[in-house]
Amino acid sequence: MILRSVCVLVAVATLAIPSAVVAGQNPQIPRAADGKPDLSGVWQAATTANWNLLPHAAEKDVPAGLGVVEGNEIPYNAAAAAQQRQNFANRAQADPETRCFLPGVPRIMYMPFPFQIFQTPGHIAMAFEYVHAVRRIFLNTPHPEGPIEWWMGDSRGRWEGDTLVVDVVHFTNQTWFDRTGNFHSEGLHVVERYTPIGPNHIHYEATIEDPNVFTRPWKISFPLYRRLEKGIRVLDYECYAFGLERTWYKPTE
Amino acid sequence: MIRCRPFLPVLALGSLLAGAAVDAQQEAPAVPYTPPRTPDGQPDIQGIYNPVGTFYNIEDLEYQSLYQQFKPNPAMRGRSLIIDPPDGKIPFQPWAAEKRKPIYELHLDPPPDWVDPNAQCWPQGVPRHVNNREFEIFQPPGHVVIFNLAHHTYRVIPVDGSPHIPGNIKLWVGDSRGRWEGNTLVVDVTNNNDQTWFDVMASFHSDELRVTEHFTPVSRDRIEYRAVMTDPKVYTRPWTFAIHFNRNKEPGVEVWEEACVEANRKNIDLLERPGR
Amino acid sequence: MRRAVIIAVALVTLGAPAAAQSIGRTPDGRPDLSGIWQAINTAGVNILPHHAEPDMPAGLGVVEGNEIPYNPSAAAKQRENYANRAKLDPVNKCFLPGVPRATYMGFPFQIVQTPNQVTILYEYAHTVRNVFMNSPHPKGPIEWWMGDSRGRWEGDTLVVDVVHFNDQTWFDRAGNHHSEALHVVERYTPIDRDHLSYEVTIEDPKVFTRSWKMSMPLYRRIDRNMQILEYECAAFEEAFNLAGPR
Amino acid sequence: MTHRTLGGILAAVGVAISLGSITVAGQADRWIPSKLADGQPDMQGHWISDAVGGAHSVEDGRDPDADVIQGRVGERNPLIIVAPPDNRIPYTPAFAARRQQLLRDIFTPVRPEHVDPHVRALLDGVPRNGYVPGGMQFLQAPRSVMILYESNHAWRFIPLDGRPHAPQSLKLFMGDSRGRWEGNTLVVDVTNFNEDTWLDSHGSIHSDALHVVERWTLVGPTRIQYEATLEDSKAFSRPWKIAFAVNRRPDKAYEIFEDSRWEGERAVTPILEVGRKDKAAGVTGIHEHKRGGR
Repeated sequence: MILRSVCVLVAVATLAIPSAVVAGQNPQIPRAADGKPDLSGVWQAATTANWNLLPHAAEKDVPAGLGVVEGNEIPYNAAAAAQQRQNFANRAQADPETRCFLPGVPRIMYMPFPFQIFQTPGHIAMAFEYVHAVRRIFLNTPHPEGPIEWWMGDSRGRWEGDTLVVDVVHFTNQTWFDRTGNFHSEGLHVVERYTPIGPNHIHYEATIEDPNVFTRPWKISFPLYRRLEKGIRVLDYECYAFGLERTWYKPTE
Repeated sequence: MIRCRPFLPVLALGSLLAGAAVDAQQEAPAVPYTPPRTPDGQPDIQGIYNPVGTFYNIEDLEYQSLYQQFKPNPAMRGRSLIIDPPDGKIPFQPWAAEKRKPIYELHLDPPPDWVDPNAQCWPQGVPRHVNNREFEIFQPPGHVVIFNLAHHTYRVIPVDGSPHIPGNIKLWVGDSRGRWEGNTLVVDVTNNNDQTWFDVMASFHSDELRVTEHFTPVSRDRIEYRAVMTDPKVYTRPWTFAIHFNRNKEPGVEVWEEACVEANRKNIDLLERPGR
Repeated sequence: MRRAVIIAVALVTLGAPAAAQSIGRTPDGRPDLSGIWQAINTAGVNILPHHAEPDMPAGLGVVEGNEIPYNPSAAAKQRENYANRAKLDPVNKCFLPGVPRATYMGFPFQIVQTPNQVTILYEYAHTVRNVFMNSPHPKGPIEWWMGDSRGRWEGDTLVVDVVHFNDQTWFDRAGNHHSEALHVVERYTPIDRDHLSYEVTIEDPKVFTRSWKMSMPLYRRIDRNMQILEYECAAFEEAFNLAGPR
Repeated sequence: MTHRTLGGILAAVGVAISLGSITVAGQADRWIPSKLADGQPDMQGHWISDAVGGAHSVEDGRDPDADVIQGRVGERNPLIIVAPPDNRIPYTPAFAARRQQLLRDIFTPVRPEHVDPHVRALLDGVPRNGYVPGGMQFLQAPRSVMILYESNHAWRFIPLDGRPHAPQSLKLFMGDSRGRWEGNTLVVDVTNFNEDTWLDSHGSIHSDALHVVERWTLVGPTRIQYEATLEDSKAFSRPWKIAFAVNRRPDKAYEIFEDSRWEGERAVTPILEVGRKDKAAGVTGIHEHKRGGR
């Protein structure tokens, strides 16, 4: 009888844990069947980094932002700094986003659109609302041999404790980091770290390396928010098709 | 050499279709197949598949090639991927048949407004999404996700009993909600926009299109696929389209990025218009 | 056995009001709503379900039942507003956005809470609302852009009654509108430490045939060093040109 | 009446000033303000600055000629600049020249930036928001002070928790405020200004290097002594100071009502029309007025 009552207690205590832990410093992280943190769900960044990674005042249709770059500085080499200034001057035409191109990594992570993470033990996929971009993150496998130039790069992941670490290479030199012309070459190497900090937040960090463009690696970080709206799903934003709609279906009058 | 897969729809399609249609009409194995289960209990049909069909002309398999590779195959004359109605034709309402006729006739050299939407890198819609190029079925808990090699398009199919989104939101690949009936995945697709075709032949529909799909695995490496199209604005009756998918058994194969808008010069010109 | 059950029940009781335990509280025992919040949705584009347009992402909508019960003439006005929205939307002229639009414009806002006054500071156009607790609305007629807000606590919910609006603001960029008879009741309920449930009841007998509701979660902005900045859009040349001559 | 008028606000200012002046300086030392739960001296309530006229010209106060026109002869018009002793902003040569040009442009304005940002319904910035017409409310939440200005529904949130300023490259109209208490004095360090605000209507400009240190000292139940040091390595040759009293509004039930400034802005277009016409007609001149402060 004593044994049985203990079992009841344990069961109840387990049920009660989530509410108690949420308030403390050791937040409950949802876990997948294999014991890894479960990152699946619909997420979105709330930063203004897509307009400018660095601190910036507001402009028309551009909210001000504190920036997401550690140290508030991007360590361009001299030639690259000049290129960035030129990009900035020509940004209305030159930003690949104005052509609705795939935005690359890490930019896709802070586009102001939701995305959904799907997770199985060997394979994590991300489906983005913005131009139906996808990222496939294969775990514990090597990058295919290059040279390869992909808009979204090639992502390979591994778990370090509760952090999903994703190594991304094989980029084009065609994508920018933001609308102010911050850029990279095809030598870009991104290491992302996804660390759940509670049931509804992921701390996202990316280390950016590109010896052709930067004098040293640099870091960005920001939280990802789980979208909690009822029935939330990723919709579509097929921006290259805007304004090109056809009227095939209309009955002739 | 750069190992990215170029956007070459014409060539890729040509090679894919060689002999494809013959396979399309073969009978499925008679022995019932029970797939293994995923950790959340779904029949596991994950893998990379190639559709055995055509998105050139779903009504007439004599014409299997595109554009400059045009080679009619008289052996397939009169055969169709449409199994209902029995004549294998899309049951267009008269006005719609009229509207389609000139686009159909000019498809080899279409004026800009009559170019196949898919050739403009627009998402394929359903069922063309699985009647196109190689695709991957991925089954994370509660979902079936389909990634298509072509244009990196994807479909998310919740199989958790969740309801459709509000009806007035129209999407390029619609809103899919699935359920498992035995080993068959049944998907109800609503919220389709009116911008996609089922093939190159102006086989259009309205935004009232509803598609009911059946994915039935009949062996480890083969899925039979049926789709019933209902659209009271455009068709006189529902019609059914049938193809099957063969597993890509190449060890370690992955579906890799294929950019479309980004790599297609013609489309870039189309994008040069006022406003973002 | 019986004792065990009693203990178990006690634990369940402790564990049950999950939100109530995990939310912060002020010294007077009220939920502490202070902090920087933001709606992460597309209600600012259109409070109803909508597909994407340039710079306007698609959204599932925030209106209960996905329908706004306009009377016929108000429905016609909405269509006209929509057709001319680039020119007519008061937000394109940088005007104060009204309530509840200020909540879901896509900019963060900060709640500063004291026992007698809850003040909401919005980044967009340095909009501010003072919610006076347990006091009556001043006598009208008054027409303010942001209305007059009076609050009270109902359990853990901050209920804000807002009247004295003008007829110049919209609910979204899609031309959904109201008259000066608008009456808004907002309900801010903590879900947990980092999320509020925001529910709004809208009433306006001149425009709607019945009252209707919208709801959405609000997210605490936990970004490092988060603070409210400025979106002083009256300073943008374009706003100036759009607004004048008047 | 559906809108409170500026006249009403000014009348209230008058009442507050006469009451505020009762406070005797000697009482300040003995007076101990009550403390809030987090230990802050309680400065909550509604206040009005005594610096009427400062908004017109920090250096000169209101123009006596304008006072005649506006029927304000005999009203207080204190100077708020207390250092340097000549009551002049110590502009660097470059900024003195820039300001001189601005005073000409104010005379014949052809571009919006030739018009006082206050008239253009922009935020007034710091410290100007403290001496434009209209009062202010202090609200104190734990480890923070908030100032709600009546004018143009401007506000400042001042964290007291020791957090660092926002990155320097980020420029704001109201700047970035960080506060701390030194006894009964709230010291606020304000940085991150943009160049778009003026310190008064007389074109007293500053650069984006402006750094303001404000000292709000509670000297009695109804009075705050305000002092601000302004330094700006680009615009000023040395730091300078303004000071004025801020008095508690006697009406305890007072509430700040909405001041929707931009929504009702109708002045700038005609000002520019006249300016452009004058400029086209070859009119030149400089914005100036008599020294009225005392």
